[in-house]
Amino acid sequence: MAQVKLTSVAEAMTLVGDGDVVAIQNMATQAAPMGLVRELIRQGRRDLGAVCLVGGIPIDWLAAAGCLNRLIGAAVSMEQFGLCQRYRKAVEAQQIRVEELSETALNARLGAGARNLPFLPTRGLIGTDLIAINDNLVMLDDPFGGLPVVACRALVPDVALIHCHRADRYGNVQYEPTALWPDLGIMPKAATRVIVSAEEIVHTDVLRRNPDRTVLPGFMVDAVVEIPWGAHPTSFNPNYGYDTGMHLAWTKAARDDDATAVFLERYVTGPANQVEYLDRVGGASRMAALARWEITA
Amino acid sequence: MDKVTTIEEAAALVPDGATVAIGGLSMNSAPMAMVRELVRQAKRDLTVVGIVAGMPVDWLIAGGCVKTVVSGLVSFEGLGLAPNFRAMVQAGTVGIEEYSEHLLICRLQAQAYNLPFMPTKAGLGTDVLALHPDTLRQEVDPTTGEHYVACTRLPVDVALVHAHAADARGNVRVEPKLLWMDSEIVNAAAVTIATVERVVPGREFTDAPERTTYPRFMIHAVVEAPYGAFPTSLFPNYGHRSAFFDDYSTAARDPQTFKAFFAERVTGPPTWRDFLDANGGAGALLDIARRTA
Amino acid sequence: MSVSPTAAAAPSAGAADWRSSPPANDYTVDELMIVALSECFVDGDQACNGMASFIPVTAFQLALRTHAPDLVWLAGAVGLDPQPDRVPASTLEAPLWRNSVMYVEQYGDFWNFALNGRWLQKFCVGAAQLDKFGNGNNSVIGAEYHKPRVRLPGTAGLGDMGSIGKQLYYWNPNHNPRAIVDRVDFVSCAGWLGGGDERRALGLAGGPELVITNLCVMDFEPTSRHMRLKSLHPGISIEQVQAATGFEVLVPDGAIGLTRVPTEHEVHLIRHVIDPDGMRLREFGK
Amino acid sequence: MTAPVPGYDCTVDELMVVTFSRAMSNDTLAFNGAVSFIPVCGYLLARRTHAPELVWAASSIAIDADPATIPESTLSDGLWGGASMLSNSPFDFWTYAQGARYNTFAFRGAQMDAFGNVNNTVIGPYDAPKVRLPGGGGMADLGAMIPRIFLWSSTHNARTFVERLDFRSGMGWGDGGDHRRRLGMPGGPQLCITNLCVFDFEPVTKRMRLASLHPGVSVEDVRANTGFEIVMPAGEIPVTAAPTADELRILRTEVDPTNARHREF
Repeated sequence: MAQVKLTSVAEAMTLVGDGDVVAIQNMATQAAPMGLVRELIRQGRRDLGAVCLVGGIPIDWLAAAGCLNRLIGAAVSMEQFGLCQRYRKAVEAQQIRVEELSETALNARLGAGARNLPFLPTRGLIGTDLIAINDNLVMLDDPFGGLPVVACRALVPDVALIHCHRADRYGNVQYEPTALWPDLGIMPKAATRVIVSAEEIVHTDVLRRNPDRTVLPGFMVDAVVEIPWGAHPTSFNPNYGYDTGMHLAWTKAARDDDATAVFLERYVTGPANQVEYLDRVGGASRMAALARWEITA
Repeated sequence: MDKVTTIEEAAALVPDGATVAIGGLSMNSAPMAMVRELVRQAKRDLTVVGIVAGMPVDWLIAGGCVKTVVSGLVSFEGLGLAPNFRAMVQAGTVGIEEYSEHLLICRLQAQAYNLPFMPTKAGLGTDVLALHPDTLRQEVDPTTGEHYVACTRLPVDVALVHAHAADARGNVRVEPKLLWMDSEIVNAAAVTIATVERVVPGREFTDAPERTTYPRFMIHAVVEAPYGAFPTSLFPNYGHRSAFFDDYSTAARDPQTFKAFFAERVTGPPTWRDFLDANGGAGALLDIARRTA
Repeated sequence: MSVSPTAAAAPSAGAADWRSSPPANDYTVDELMIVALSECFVDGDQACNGMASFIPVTAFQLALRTHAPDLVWLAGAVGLDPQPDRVPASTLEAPLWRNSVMYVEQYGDFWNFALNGRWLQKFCVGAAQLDKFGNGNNSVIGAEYHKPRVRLPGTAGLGDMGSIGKQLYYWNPNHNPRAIVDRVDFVSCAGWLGGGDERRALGLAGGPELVITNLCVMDFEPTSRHMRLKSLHPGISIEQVQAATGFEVLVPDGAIGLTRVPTEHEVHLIRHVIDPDGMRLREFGK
Repeated sequence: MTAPVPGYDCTVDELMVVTFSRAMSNDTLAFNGAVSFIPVCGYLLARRTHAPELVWAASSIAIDADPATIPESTLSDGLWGGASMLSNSPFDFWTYAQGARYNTFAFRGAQMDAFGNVNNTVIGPYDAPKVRLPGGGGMADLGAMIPRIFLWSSTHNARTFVERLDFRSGMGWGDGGDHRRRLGMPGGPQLCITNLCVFDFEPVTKRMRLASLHPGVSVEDVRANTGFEIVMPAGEIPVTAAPTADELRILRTEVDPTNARHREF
């Protein structure tokens, strides 16, 4: 058995330092560790590098709050809610530098980090402009004389942020039956530290009933915190859908600097805790609607 | 498209000379019913890939089916060495391409991912590398100076796996989830034959899609074979049959005794059910059942 | 605070018990080896076991019930923090993973954990042949690989674990000159290779730490990386070890210590709680 | 609402879906990415008409999904109903994609060129972009790996169809000719279906070639809205074939009753 990893969100996020590379679980409008991301912003971290497969609202909030100066990822978009505007502006103002990777290249860089290898190869990317802009991608001849590959340098994020359905206080992490995006499959294995928020902290015996659903062993996890509705306003299947109203309110506010500041104060830095946050975003009635996946506002 | 077929027809998908990869690990989850059928059909010159293998490889060798074994390990674990593997390799009758577990996994992954090679640090410093100048190369990363081993692709003609359930379209499920490395061989294989404990309605898959292990397009034939991993185990349904391993190893001390044993207990019974009856029948199945698992 | 439900669930597993328990009078050598191996695993370690590993599996559970309640154990490299009733007949099968917290997939999970370098840093190796520089052989006996005198099971995970930075702990219940040899016929498991800094020059971290046999405990001299006597089991002489070893045994200066004798509490745990069926004796051909 | 097609009993989105669907076959193994309503409708329609064995992994995750309606995101779990497998992305999906088990993918870019290469990364220089786009996601991989690539665009204009991409995020036929073959890549782009016309690719140069015009659209219309020179086929240019009543009924009532596909227009 492992050590107790259960702590408060404020304490957990002190594991992230200014300048760290932070891998953030996220898929456009899905499954982002928003409670952890809000706390990063509250604590005023600076010069962070974000790693994401497809980053959505967490990337835009971090960009809006001035926490990011670089991003490593395959795409940043809120899909049906459009581009992440604050992120986009910051990139266009050259405040955030983007290392754009393809998905196999991101998987390969993280996979090499996880496996302690200098690189992993992919046959993706070849023929695109992505290789020329990136020192971490190098064409490599096959020593056996076959086709060349793109060697993708190992990426070891300082921290990975993950949200899950349930965990025990030792940091064993369980997921409900749903799709597992690469974030969960590879990011935590590559990162130096792993911080997990869980909808619910349960007794270890609860996990022992379905050991096939445990996706991360406690020995890989450095801190675990309980944050119910911790992925809001992104969706967390099967518990709740993404919050259409919140995404639309953000995309509206993000057009204007003052409105952005007001929005961040009201929803991100203002609330003292998760209950206060949930009340500000619409309270019980909004939660009831999202639990029913009433997502087309 | 109905992929459910008989064990005889499925085995006919394996041509002489093929590279056949066998699922399971050591005493667990081996596709024994299908392996028995390959022996019965007297396949010849097979290259048999088993990452960590035991009884299935020994049956195929005893049946004269094998040209070369590609493996990290062949044994009966605590129940001893695999006798035919040992004898035939020592006699030079059967060839062995020995890899460490992860070197073999890397070769299979290179094939599955369509890459010329996969790198790993596994195997560095061992004598295994020198055995395979054509498939393993020790390289130095020019940026970091780190040593690694580049492993070439390992193409597999047919993968044989045993699982818990399949539907008629060929979706296959390992319960409660895949623990061993069968995916590595399925992904590297041109054709996969799955034997399963039960063929079930497709509804059982669509009701719990997160539990599907192989999608239908990866599976070419499905054969229903209850207790199809016997005498190896199938977690969580049943354990391995120690008595069979003991009888087998005892018989193998003498070639004539073994020949009779192999005919009577393994190849002779006409059907898989007859095989189970010849090897302890109901009592054996109750012995290995995990009724409270 | 650090509390382990595994330890809490074990009867009379309080810290005071194992520390204050007197040396046992009737211990056997299997128990002595288990206790010695158990001491190598401490809180903060992750341990996993492979096949036919009765001594390591018993040692891990002993450590969990005594000095290392926070030890993480991946039973059969599959079941995380299991609660087995007893040591079963196979160390690679389901009864060993009873009540696990997680089933770790070999595909996707296990090898990523093992290769990473931060987890599973210690690994127990049982090999048919072991040489003076801690290289292991589980492939062939005989000078020619393709014309072996004895074909052994094969390299399997040993060929990986020796190369990927693990600290290696060898156990061998049958210390004899054919098993502990000058040079292995085939390096299936990379130890200190040819000795000295040869292993480090290849960029390999970790390496052999200890060898625990039925006669003694040996470590490796830090410069030459030559196997060296560390402690003798009670009743065993240096001469007996030398006679059972295929090379000249390196003996440190000064008096050779005795391997610690199991306590009554440890013997009780091994015999009656962890392995009541005596599966560990299978490793001694019993 | 999307524009009615003159002389056909359908709108242009429906004509695009039906045209896409007819390019699918029983041996199609397909998946989809973000904002891919036309391909998703196309796969579902093909499966309900001439290609019942077609494999489609919704959002690249949910194999053989059969959603009652199409949600507002084609990457979301609302699309996964009825699936027989939820494949995980790193170990299942990328194995099937890299191993070319999946043979069909449809993508589009903010910019596309005559060889079917796409840009979804930046407008302007990479380091000082005029517009930062979402990023190519898996395009850079899938362009190199998938043998049957389909392109589509609901906004056929000269800003989208450009002579030169600002950034190549996804590989089509590359520089044309045998470029893909030289790089060891299978197949390549097959068709590009737009709101004005259908392009195929001239077999030698691999440049976009006008294959058919939608009713009411002239060659001049297409030329005026395309930033590169279009290869013209020999002989008369056909009109894009009309959907059948069955196809339209199935599309409207079974595949996409809530008109999610209109989000692309």
